[in-house]
Amino acid sequence: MTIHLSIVLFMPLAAALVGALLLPQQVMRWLVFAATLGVLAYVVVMLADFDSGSRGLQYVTDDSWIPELGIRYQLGVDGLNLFLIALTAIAWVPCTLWSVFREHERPKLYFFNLALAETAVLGSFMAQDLALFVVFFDLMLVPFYFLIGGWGTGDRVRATTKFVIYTLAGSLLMLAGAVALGALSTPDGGQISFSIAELTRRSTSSGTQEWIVLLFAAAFFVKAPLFPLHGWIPETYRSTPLPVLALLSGVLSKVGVYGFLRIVLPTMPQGAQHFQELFIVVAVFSILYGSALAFSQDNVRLVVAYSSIAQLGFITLGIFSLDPKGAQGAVIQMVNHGLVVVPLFLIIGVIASRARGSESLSELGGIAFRAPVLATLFVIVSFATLAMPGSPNFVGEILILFGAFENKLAYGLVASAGVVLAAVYMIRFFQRTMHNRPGPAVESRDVDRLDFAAIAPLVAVIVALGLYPQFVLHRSDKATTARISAAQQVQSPVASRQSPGTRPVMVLKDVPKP
Amino acid sequence: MDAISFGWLVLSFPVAGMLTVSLLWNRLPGRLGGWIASGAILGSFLSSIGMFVDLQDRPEHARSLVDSAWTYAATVDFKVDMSILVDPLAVFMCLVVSGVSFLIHVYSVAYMASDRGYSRYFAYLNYFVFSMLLLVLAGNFVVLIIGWAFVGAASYLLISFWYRRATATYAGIKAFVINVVGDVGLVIAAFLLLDKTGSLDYRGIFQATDNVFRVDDGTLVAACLLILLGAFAKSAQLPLHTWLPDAMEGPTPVSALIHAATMVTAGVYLIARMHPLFEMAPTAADVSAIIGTATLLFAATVAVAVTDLKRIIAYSTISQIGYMVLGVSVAAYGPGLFHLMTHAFFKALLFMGAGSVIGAMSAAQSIDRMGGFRKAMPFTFVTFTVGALALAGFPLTAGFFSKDEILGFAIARGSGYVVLAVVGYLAAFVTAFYAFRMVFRVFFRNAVPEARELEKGHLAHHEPENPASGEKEDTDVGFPGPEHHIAERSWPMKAAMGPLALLAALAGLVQVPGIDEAVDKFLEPTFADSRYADVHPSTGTEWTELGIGGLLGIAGIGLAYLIYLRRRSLRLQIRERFDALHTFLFNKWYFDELYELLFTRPVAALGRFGRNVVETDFVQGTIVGGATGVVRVGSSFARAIQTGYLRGYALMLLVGVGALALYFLISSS
Amino acid sequence: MWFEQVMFFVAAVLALAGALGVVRLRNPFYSVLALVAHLVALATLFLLLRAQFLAAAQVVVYAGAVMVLYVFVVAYIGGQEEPMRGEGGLIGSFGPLFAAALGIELCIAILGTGLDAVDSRGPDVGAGFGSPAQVGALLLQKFLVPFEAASYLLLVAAVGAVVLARRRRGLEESEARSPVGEAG
Amino acid sequence: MTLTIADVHAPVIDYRALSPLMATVGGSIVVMMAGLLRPRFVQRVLVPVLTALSLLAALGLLIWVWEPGDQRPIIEGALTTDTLALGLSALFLVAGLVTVLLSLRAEAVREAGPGEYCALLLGSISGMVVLAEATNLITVFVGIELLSIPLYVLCASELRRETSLEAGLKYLVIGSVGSATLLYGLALVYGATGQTDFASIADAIGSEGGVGITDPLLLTGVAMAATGLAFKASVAPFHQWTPDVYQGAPTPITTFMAVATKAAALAIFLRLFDQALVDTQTDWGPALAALATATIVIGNVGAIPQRSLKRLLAWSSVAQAGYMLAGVVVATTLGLRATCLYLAVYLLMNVAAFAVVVARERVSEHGDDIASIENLGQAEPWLAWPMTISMLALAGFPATAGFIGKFYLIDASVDGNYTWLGIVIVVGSVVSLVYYLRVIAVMWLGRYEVEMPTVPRRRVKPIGGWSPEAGARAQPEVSLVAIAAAAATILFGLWPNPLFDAARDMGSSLSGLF
Amino acid sequence: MDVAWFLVLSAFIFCIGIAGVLTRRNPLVVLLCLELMLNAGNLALIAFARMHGGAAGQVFALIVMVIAACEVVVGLGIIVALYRHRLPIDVDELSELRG
Repeated sequence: MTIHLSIVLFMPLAAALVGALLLPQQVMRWLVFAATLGVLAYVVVMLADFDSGSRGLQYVTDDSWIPELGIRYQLGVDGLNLFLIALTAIAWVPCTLWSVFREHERPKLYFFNLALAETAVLGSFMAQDLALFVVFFDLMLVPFYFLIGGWGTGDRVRATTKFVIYTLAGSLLMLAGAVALGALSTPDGGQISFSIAELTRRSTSSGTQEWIVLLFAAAFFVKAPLFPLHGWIPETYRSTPLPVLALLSGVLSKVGVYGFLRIVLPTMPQGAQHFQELFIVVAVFSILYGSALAFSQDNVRLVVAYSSIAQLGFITLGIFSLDPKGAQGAVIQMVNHGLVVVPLFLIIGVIASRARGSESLSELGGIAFRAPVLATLFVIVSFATLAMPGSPNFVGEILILFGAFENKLAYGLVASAGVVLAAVYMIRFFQRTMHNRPGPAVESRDVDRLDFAAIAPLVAVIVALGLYPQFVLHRSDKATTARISAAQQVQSPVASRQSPGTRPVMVLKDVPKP
Repeated sequence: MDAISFGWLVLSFPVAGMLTVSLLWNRLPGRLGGWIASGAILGSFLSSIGMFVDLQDRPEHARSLVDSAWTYAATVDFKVDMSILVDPLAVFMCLVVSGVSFLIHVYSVAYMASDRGYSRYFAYLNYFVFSMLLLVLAGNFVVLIIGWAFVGAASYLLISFWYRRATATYAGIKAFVINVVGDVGLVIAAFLLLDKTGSLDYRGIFQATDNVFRVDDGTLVAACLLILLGAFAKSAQLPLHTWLPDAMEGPTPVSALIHAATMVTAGVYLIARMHPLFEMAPTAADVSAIIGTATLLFAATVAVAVTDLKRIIAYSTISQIGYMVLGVSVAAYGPGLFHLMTHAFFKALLFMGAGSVIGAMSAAQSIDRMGGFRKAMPFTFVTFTVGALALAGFPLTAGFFSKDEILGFAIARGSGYVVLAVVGYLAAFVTAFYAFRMVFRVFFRNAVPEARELEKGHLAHHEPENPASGEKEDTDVGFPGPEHHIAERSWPMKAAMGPLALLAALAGLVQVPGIDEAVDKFLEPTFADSRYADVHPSTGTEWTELGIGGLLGIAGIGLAYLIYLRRRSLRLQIRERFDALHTFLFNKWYFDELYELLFTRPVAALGRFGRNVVETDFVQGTIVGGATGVVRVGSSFARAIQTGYLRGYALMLLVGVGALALYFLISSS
Repeated sequence: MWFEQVMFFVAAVLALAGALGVVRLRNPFYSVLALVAHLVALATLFLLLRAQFLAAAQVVVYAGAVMVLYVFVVAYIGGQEEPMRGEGGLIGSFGPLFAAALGIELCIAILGTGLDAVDSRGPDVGAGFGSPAQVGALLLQKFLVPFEAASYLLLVAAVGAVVLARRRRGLEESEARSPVGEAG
Repeated sequence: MTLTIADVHAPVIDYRALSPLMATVGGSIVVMMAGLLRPRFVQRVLVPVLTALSLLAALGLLIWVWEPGDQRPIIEGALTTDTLALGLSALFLVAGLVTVLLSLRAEAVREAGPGEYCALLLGSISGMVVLAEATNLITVFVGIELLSIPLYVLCASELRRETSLEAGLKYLVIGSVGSATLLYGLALVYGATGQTDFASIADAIGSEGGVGITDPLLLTGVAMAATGLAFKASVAPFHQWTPDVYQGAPTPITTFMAVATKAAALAIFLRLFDQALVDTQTDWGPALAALATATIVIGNVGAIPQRSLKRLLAWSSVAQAGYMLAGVVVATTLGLRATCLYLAVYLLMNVAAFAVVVARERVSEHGDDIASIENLGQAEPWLAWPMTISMLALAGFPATAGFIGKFYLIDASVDGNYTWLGIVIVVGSVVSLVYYLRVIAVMWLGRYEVEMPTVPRRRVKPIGGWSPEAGARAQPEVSLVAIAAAAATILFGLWPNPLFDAARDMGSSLSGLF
Repeated sequence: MDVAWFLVLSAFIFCIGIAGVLTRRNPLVVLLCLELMLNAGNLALIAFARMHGGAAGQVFALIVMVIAACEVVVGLGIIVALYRHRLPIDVDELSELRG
């Protein structure tokens, strides 16, 4: 029972409110930035202090919020969300910094929304109460609605409306699903509860679980997004301001898939197992489809957009392989994808500024010449994105694939084609912007200090994780395994009878494979 | 210091060099960057020697050491350390790699002197050497895959080093993608092995192999074939060879280092490293042997037809690697790796010579435009010829011992392998022929203008243009610098080529059948467990086989002499006689066109289909459009009945009552 | 009891005729008169149903007071002949059909009910039934609240009428130039 | 005669319980008298103050009377002052207060004369209170009429505006048709049961000798009565008067109708169905559920193409009625509570929105057209924020009371085995985003990019001296109402427990629910 | 005379009233039709009162009369106001609010 998480959670919002109401906007933007730094500092301490031995929640805050509905203000951190929280903290710093040094109309509103968004995202990662999760999940949309609609480019209002309606369509269905889950799992005479731990203990008939899982999947697949629910992607990505887009694609997209691990698998194992095949098919299809479209795009934003459809496909594949390796891979891959997408979009920003704002591959090229630093940063990020061995993404992908092979070999093999395609579109992306003959409007300049300060730290983190991915794995291992164990049991009692970990080599022949 | 610490040292030198050069990229004066990089590699070479010495002091059985720095990744059923394995094979590779790399670095210091990307070049080069060493020192599959991919990345960066050339960037992406295909193969193989043996460490796997698998166990064969996929992608064996000729877009030293001496031979190393698996899965081994043979013949034939100097050597490389693959697949590990070493020497040498010539031609690469450089570039001529002799397997040169020994082993295996050996001999003849086709057409016959100009003491200089596409280039934006460098004029190039020439000529003597078989002996501990350890041709037969090889080599040289110097008309007659064959060979058996048809076009078409059809019609049209359409229709309906006519509303009310009452009446009865 | 029956049928026919008259007659003035007739007929029916007080109220209050009010208004705004043309097209033509349908449903309900009392002329009731005394007693005891509320409602309605019908300054001259004025 | 007079003895009257009602009735008479005095001070100040005072007095008395669980009918079973009735009455009174504030400078007041205006308003409120407390068919009917007839007048009270009169007439005619239907229905129910008190009706139904649950006479009566009430609650297909009347009526009156009338109608819905007819739920449940669905769909799709804010809110109020009907359908205590809670929330949300409309239409030449709030974000943030919050709340975004209300309703419908109805609610809210977000977009994101509604712009024809500019002057009270309502929306969104307590008390007042 | 007769009669009157509302365009007449509907209700109430032998129905009817009167007053008031403002005395012309 600590208050730490609440502090972390509301620090940005509080700073923004104070700044918006009391301070001039120049001071206010710095205050918001300071708040993001504060969150980061807090999270770093948490990372150091985190007890990787325990599979349970840590720094738990658990207060009654709405007793009538059984909704509790319940926050907690375990290996599963620790690094997603860290990702959020890390991602917000450069994006805020990036914005601090640029001019916006109505800056106060801009930074207020930015901060509100961070609070909402942190909240949805920390929430240990289903209803609370839903609250934050939907709340996220408000700031992003304003950010996209207010400071976007092109047909921004249409884009943001489409984005919000599309996403909320999913998450309202999830709301219905959540309520249904809470209500239907309540034992006769028992008090309704939405605490995820409690829901995990209570049970519902597998029939019920199945349609509820579908409702949740609707929300999460739209959020991710996965084929064919990605209809909002093109317009939104085109018109979202870049730092916001970095957050949208780098962090928000993870909330959905995270929801699968946090909520769906533990509370509705039968349901999840029942749709395993379907969801894996969706995931694999998204991988191939996203990749295929990623290298047929001309707009750089869309290249990344579709590439992240493919990436999220991988993550989903890992989760629904219902195998510890796969789930672990999914967890670390969520972090990695966030870590590479954020700098990618910031780099896109730099590139566009070198080409009079043009963001189409056909007009770009040859920027590397007088921008070696930029090129280096970019090449590292691209290699990480295409999951080059030695990058953290490789660890994620190999674990995901191993998990998939373990249970669904055929799909795993198909999915591994995605790795090759990733190489194609990322290298194409890199070459068409940095290499070849310079585009018409391109004048090559290297990154200036501020942009470097925003991008370089992220790249450093990527490299560090590439050297020592175990840093993530051994903290998240226990929690992740625990989350999927239920569904795993449903799937193959054998796998769970076996003590996870070392398998004696000799007895291998008589271990029946699931 | 024991071998392991030396091993880590081997790895750390290039890393240090890379970091220094890249971080100080704009502060290093003159050629300092190059020298730093070379120094770093020299450092790893010396540490490799350190390893070598230390291993020699140990008893035979204790010559395989493993050490892990930290846990890389671990979860349920999955544990990988950042570990290296030091054993004779690894040390052997380290020596070859770091040694040759060092010389090529030195060569580059001069060759790349005037290039815009001088520091970048050496940073990449160091990065490559580090990756290569990591690959050979890797102690488990994951580290291997990391090194494997790193060399791929380095090769990509260096192929498209002159990134303003569309041809270069295209070649780069081609090479990278094919390599990634190989990586995926390795990953899947790794999974199969982990799944069965429960380990990813070489030792764990090899120990488990005998217990877990039967001979030719299905899973094992699959795993080995996937490993071969990786190996062949790297080593440019059929059908994954197409990237290597294009890789010649990179600077010539790069071709020498990566695409001749070291990286492309990684596949051979891999097969040798995995020999316990392959010996347990003979089917896979045979597949590999057959493909190797096919490749060596195919590449040799192409090398006869193509006219681009570097590409000739590239195909020759493919062919030579074919020999090595054949060797290690028929359990001729010693000879295979020996050939790897000698080939590294003479092929690097050939490329260096080619680079020098190209410098003299000011970047022109077609041998049709060359000739008569004998007088103009004596040093290059001599060294290049030595290299060619070694390649042709001229008696007592390095190639002579190594190549023919492989074939000898194949014959010793008997049965079908004899056929492979015969093909190998045939190709050896062709090899000798095209090797000297180069020599005669470049250095003999009457001198081309560039040559004469050079004899006058002036290095020719044309408007720089892309040798492949012929488009003009502006040298001030990152193309090979304004001036060119030839061995005759810059001592570092000489300093690099000289030793290599010696090695190409004499290295064979370390492995003379019956007299000293140093390589075999040194590698003994690694392959002690081989079940073909006793398969070994007797010294006598071996000498006869060497003899046959030597004679074929001389014959090939003779034929080349006949066609290209003695009776020039003959060449044209032959070409007219076998026109179809010539075009077929000249177009490299149309492999590129085939792949274009099979993969590139379909995937691109798929992408376009997705973008233009699925996105617009299904995702936006059906799903989004459908929903909005329904809503729109509904709202227009709601408005349509909202006529504003009071009586209309009354009617609606009446209808409502009627319906409600009706429902109740029905439900009641 | 043939007298009752005759009375019923006469009154019923008269009531229906009056109702139809209200609906069909073009001149609102005649419609009002038709309604008066209808109300009187209803009053007789009330008598048959032993509701003397209500019958009286019906005649006095309704047919008397309220209808007079109608007549005044009609006279005030001029009961112009409303041309029956079209009578509002579709709604006018199909509306009655739906009305008939509802009527049929109602009849089904009335005749299909399980209450046998419907098919009787009701229990015998004492002389006091429906007398002012009894109704008054109920109004003052059981239904005090509705009674009071209704009277209060009358007051409110009066106020409303005042609000609506009160003459206003500044309106007459505006009528002259208001373009909408002619629309009427 | 004398005899009969003798046995008349006045019934026992519980003045304490009756006091709130008496406060409003008496207040109305006092106000009317005061209105007859000419002095400017009386007209401008005294009358509104007196009105407000009587309402506040009623509120105070109401809190004094408040005691949960007490279900005794008073005055011969004509009325009951259980917490349900009192709670709803509180809503009417609050709505009345708001209306008085919004009317202070309204054109309608000057037209009708403050005394009459306020008297009619109080009269209507008294009618609602009677209706909410009614436990007897006759009282119900009187209550409905007492509620409606003053409203007919008030709708038409902006006499110089053609649309105001039109609205008045439409409302009168359709309303009378509705109440005639209701009357006939009540007559049939009375005929079927021979009773007028709800309690005795409930007893009569199903009891031996009494009428059967499925008796056609009874059910037809129920159908017609339901129609009459559904009409007042503007449930589809009886909703059609709503948009026209709401748009035509003076905006303060629209506000009052939107929040109070609907509450009153739902109150009697609850009484009739969840008390008198609770045993026949299996019969009328599906029918009502169908009506609710139709209402949700029609209301939401109808609102999409609207330009006039009043009209848009009218349609949205139709949809909201549909949501609330779900709480009636399930006929459980939970449903009852959910409906009551949503009524309260609904009042807050709509008051905020309508107050902004009032403020804008007085100063903007666009009247209540959506163009009148264009770029309100910069121009008048203190109006823009309440509107934004109200829209978000109506759409059901979290951290607003609207979310809590919807959550509770869905919870109730799932709990009552009407899960599909819960999902209908969700889908409806998704559709509703289209127009709610548009309003926000027009205020904040600049209209030049907002895709505008499809209905052609219709200018309101002024009659005589009517001009929107007439009311164009400072109007602190309107902004105050808006801000207060919005603040309450947020507050109850974060800390809804007071509402839940009230709802629980109100829910306890109907026995016989599951 | 059975109660049912009266009830059926009232049903007919009620429907005639509705039909009138649907067909007539003159608000005055529409008001008259509303009167018809209310009276139909009254008839039913009184019939039921007779049927049950309880006078509650009669009281109800009495109160309905009062209410009907109130509606008439307000309705006529609005009509007069319309006339005052030179607005068409025709419900179909009053369709400014729609959509």
